[in-house]
Amino acid sequence: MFEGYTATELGSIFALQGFAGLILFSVFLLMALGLAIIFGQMGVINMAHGEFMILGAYVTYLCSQVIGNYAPALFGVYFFIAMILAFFASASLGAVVEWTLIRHLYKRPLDTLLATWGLSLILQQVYRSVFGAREVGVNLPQWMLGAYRVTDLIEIPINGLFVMCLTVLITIAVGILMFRSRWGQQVRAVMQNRVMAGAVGINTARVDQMTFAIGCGVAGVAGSAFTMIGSTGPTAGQLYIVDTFLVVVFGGAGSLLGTVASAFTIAQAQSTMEFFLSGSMAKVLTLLTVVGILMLRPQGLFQIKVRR
Amino acid sequence: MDATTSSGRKDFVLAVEGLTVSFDGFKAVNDLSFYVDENEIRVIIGPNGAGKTTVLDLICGRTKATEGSIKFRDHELTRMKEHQIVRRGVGRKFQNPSIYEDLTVFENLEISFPRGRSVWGALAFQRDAQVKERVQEIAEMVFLQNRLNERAEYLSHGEKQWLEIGMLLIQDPDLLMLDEPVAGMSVAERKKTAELLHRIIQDRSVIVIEHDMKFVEDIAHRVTVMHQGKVLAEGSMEWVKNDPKVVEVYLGH
Amino acid sequence: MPERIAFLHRKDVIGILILAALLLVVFPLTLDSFRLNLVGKYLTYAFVAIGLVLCWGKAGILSLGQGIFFGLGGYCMAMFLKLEASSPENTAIQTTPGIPDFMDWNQVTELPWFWEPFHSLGFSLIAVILVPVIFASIIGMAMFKRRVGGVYFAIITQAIAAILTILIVGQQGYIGGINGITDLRTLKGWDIRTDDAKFLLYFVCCFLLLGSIVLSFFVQDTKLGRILVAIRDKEDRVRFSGYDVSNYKIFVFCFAAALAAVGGAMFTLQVGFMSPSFVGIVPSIEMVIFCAVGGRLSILGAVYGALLVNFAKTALSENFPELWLFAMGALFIGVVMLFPNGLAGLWSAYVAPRIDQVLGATRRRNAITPIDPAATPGE
Amino acid sequence: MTNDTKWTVDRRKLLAGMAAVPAVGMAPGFGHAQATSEVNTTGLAVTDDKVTVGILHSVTGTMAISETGSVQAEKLAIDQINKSGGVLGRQIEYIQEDGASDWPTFAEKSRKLLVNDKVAAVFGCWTSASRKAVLPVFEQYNGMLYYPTFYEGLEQSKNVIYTGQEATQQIIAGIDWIVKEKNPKTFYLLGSDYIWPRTSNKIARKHIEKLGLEVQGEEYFPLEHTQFNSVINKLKLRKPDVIYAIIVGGSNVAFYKQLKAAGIDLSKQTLITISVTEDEILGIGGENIAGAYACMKYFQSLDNPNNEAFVSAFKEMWGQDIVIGDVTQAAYLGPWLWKLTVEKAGSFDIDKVAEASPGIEFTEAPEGYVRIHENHHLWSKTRVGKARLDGQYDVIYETAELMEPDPFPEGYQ
Repeated sequence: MFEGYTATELGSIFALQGFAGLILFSVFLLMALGLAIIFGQMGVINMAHGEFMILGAYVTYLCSQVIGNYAPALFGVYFFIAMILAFFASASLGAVVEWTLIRHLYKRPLDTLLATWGLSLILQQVYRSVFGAREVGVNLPQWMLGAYRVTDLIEIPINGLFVMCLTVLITIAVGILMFRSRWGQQVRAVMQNRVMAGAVGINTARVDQMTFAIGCGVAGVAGSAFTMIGSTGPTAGQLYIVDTFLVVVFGGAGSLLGTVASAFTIAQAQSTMEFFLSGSMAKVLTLLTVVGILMLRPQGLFQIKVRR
Repeated sequence: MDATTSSGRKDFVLAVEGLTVSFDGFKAVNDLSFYVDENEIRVIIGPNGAGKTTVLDLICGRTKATEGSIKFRDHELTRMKEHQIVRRGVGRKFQNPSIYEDLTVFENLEISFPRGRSVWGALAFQRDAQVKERVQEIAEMVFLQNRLNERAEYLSHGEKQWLEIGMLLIQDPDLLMLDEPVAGMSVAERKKTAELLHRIIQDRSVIVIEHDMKFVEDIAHRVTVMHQGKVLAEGSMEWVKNDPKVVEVYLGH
Repeated sequence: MPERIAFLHRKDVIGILILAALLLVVFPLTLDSFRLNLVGKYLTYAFVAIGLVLCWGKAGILSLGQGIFFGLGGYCMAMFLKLEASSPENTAIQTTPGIPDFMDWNQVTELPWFWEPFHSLGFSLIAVILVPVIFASIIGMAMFKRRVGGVYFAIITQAIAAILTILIVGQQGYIGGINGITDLRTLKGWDIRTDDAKFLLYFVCCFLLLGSIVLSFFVQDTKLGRILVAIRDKEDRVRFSGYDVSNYKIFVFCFAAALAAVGGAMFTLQVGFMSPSFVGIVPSIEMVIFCAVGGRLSILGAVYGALLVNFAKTALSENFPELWLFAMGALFIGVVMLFPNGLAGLWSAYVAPRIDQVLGATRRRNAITPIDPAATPGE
Repeated sequence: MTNDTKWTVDRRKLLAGMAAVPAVGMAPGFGHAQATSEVNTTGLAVTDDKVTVGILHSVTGTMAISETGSVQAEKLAIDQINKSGGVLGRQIEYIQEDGASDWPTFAEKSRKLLVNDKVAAVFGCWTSASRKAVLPVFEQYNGMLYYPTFYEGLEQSKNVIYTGQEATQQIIAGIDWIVKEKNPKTFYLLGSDYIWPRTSNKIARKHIEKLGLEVQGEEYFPLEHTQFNSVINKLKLRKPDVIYAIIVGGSNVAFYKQLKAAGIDLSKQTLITISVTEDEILGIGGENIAGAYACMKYFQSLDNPNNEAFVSAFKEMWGQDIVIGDVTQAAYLGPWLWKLTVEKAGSFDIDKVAEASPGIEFTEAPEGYVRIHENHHLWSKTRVGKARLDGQYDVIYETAELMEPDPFPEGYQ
């Protein structure tokens, strides 16, 4: 398919395609980070992850409406306010959910799957009742639209850049939180040995709640960022759930580095296949490859080999 | 079979040679070799983290060896699956009682009865007189004859340990591996267990991991002391007790 | 009545008889043909729920992909019926008469090779069971031999359901795409769309279901059934008792798949079409909830669960469509949080003791040890 | 709504016994109405002063997004008809059922409406899959379905009136126009992966190739696909003169947002779609799609008195912010066409309605004059709109003649 193009054209296309892969990688990673915390660290199968993301998206929508109407001067930067609010909205909802549902189910991971699926149905209907069944359009400030022109052919989407930067920031933040902070230490202590952690004076209930809330909050930020590239509707959250879980599982649960690597691998594979094949087949092939590899290597890409 | 492995003497029940396993570079068991004779009671002792349980895991196939060989009656075990190893005649008791809490004591023992182990065999399995007699016999041996119809979760800790020992006995293994069989038991239970073990270790080879030195002295034919994944000393209890390296390891901790 | 009839306990026999009376007498006498057909449709989900009791409840393997097998079974049946409905006379207006209409719309001019054997009813009926079972055993082999279990198994089956949906939707020229295989008319010349046919199919469905229930009770009562529970409890112990655990898991997964497939085939017959919307994630998870509501450990409970949830779904969505998702969501959460053993658990905790009280002391003694095979060795 | 329905059912039972009584004893207002026994010989839910119809759309599930507008339009039309005296002097009552975006549920509910409720007509369905699921039910129980969505064609039934356009009506006029206007040489076809986009693209490709032009590529994406960067790169590489996009649902939003972000400016790059109505633009955002061309039979901005009245009535009933897309307008036609047909036939009987349908004209249609064809589709004009920043379309072209519906187009398959 490359006959008849000049070398510069081809070079540009490869650059663009590489960039498309990177954007997809950022999207996957951003979706998966919250779940990597909740599922990877806590072992809770949160099927409502997508709905927490959509909550973030709706918060962003509300912000754009309110600021657009009452403080148009701030419209250029409203997105940052929206993301912060999205984090807190999703995190608070997460904390409530943890307190009412999840904390009773830590010993029954498969049951968290069912309960959170129920939760996702309820949230969907709440969104539908509050915001209507139709999709809502989130207005973006002008500077976020369009592309940054590098050469005649190479144009880099600004929202893609934005998502990438955001992903890098949040990944680093989560990494520091999990592996450098005292809190992260406590989280890992609780996950490895709840009784012991409690015995040495860690408030395990609080750690659980915080962990879940932060995971949900990160999902909310992801949802907020995705208003730039996707749709915001009551059922939009369900679109993400299979991909998200596959990214986390493929990376090896419990390993943040694994999640990063897996998001990268899946994104590059999908983006390359999409370029050479039709969209549907690319998707099927990517999923099949991931499932196939998981069958051969069930522990995922990165999993510390441990004594059982 | 290559030349090195065929050097193992045939009359050993178990020959472990050059066994190594590493977890991400950490060698939990490092170039370990030892041999167990027919009808020998071997006790493995050593400080925590010495790799004792890992050795049992390796023998019964729960952990795959990185290097080395384990031969049971001249059959290489390292490449076999757990159930194949069991069918060869190796039985393993875990440190914590590992029984089926949702089933009755009778059913626990019945499942361990070595017949109908394939899927179709299990479908066609009949609870005939032979099974019932054998279960009854074993239950008496492990002091549970009156509790056959109770769900196993209602047993005390010691009774659960006995039940698991009973589940092994009903398999009638040639090599029995016991991981701390008296840990967490009351004094009375401990005494009864010692009695039980004395009876069941007749006419089979046994490997026991135990911390209770009095108990070890009582039963061991030979003792292997492990430290940091290696054999530190081996011989009679008397012999290892006086080995300065052993004293150093135990007292140094 | 004796304590046991073959492998069935007295209370199971009574339970099955009550269910049979409900399905075969009460419903047909009280419901009109429309509602009866609906019940028939719900019962097809009960097949799936029974399979999940064995697979998930007993053996602890949660599959979020039962829709795959329901769908495969349904598609096999639908392919046969579609070929019969696409006789050259019926499809004379097409560019290529004699092939299913959707193929004609997609410029497929020749019947694809994998459709050919579905001209035969015998082959199709065998395929209804065999295709899903083979598929399940491939998944099972790949996963259980590699010891993939628990959460990972659930997520991977879910992903497979997603893949299969995309595939079916994408292959519209060959299997009808998103519309599915519709407009099925006759079975060997017998019009399945009439009220009489639906009435008869309802009974066929009931008998197959009752047969499946009895078969499941049989499996549950063999040593295999107890090994499944043992695997759920302590998988390693089973392995170290000399069993190849993966084979047992593959067996029960295939068994559940076969039941789901029969359900799917009966669905196709009673509803008159099959579409990829049964293969996906959402229906697969709903099927799990039918099982959970009924009680994941109770075969009969699963049937009532499937009936009840679907009755509720129909009733609520007829009257309060907006409330339906709330109710369904609350049901999921409620079942998990408040009564994890579902209806069956509530029954044995609250209702059954009352009944025994009323019936007197002799019965109560029996009720104290309800599942106790060793007490009554099968003489 | 529930109470209404219950009441109607009870009332119907009550009145059923009186149906044989001649119309003499009826309320004076309805004195001119024909006797129920004459206009309803097949036992439909028609009484001396009421006729019951069904509305069958998804209010829950993924399709609720799209189907909401249709429900609103149908309710508006029924309300207007009732205010203007009803059908054959009878007020229309409706029973609304939820298809829940689930095709078997559609089949189940349509059976309920036809068998239990004996409705005289059903306005409903949106996706092809739901229509395919209910079609055998309508044929078996002899019901009447008014189906509003533009769709792929390849179907024709005595029991369905298709008030939206079939594919050739929508596609051919649009391509002819763009070829004349922009003189393109190359096209790139995109679509969601299911029957309507695939069939439509097939027709488009045949037509493009007939005109001697080139189709550079044709690609499909899973429904609900959200990542389009790779295909956008392909578009950048191939530089087609026209992008022909039939992407549906939430995917649309992602596609246009990413297209815009990748620097493809729709004021320079010609893009024509047949799947984006004003409804979809709400989610996409006007700034992301402004400049694109859409080809369909109705736009909210259509400038004629019928449409002005329709839009203001619609807004009055459902809120000032609401937008109206092509399908919503087509759904609005359903009850009116049914009323006109029933009155022409002088009967509610399905057979008579089906027979009387061809030739029915609706002159007050918001889209302008429409007429039912022999094949139960509508003769209608096709229009091209250019998307504006505010989410509306400027209508820049309309066919001079009504387009003939041709659900089984020769030479396009």
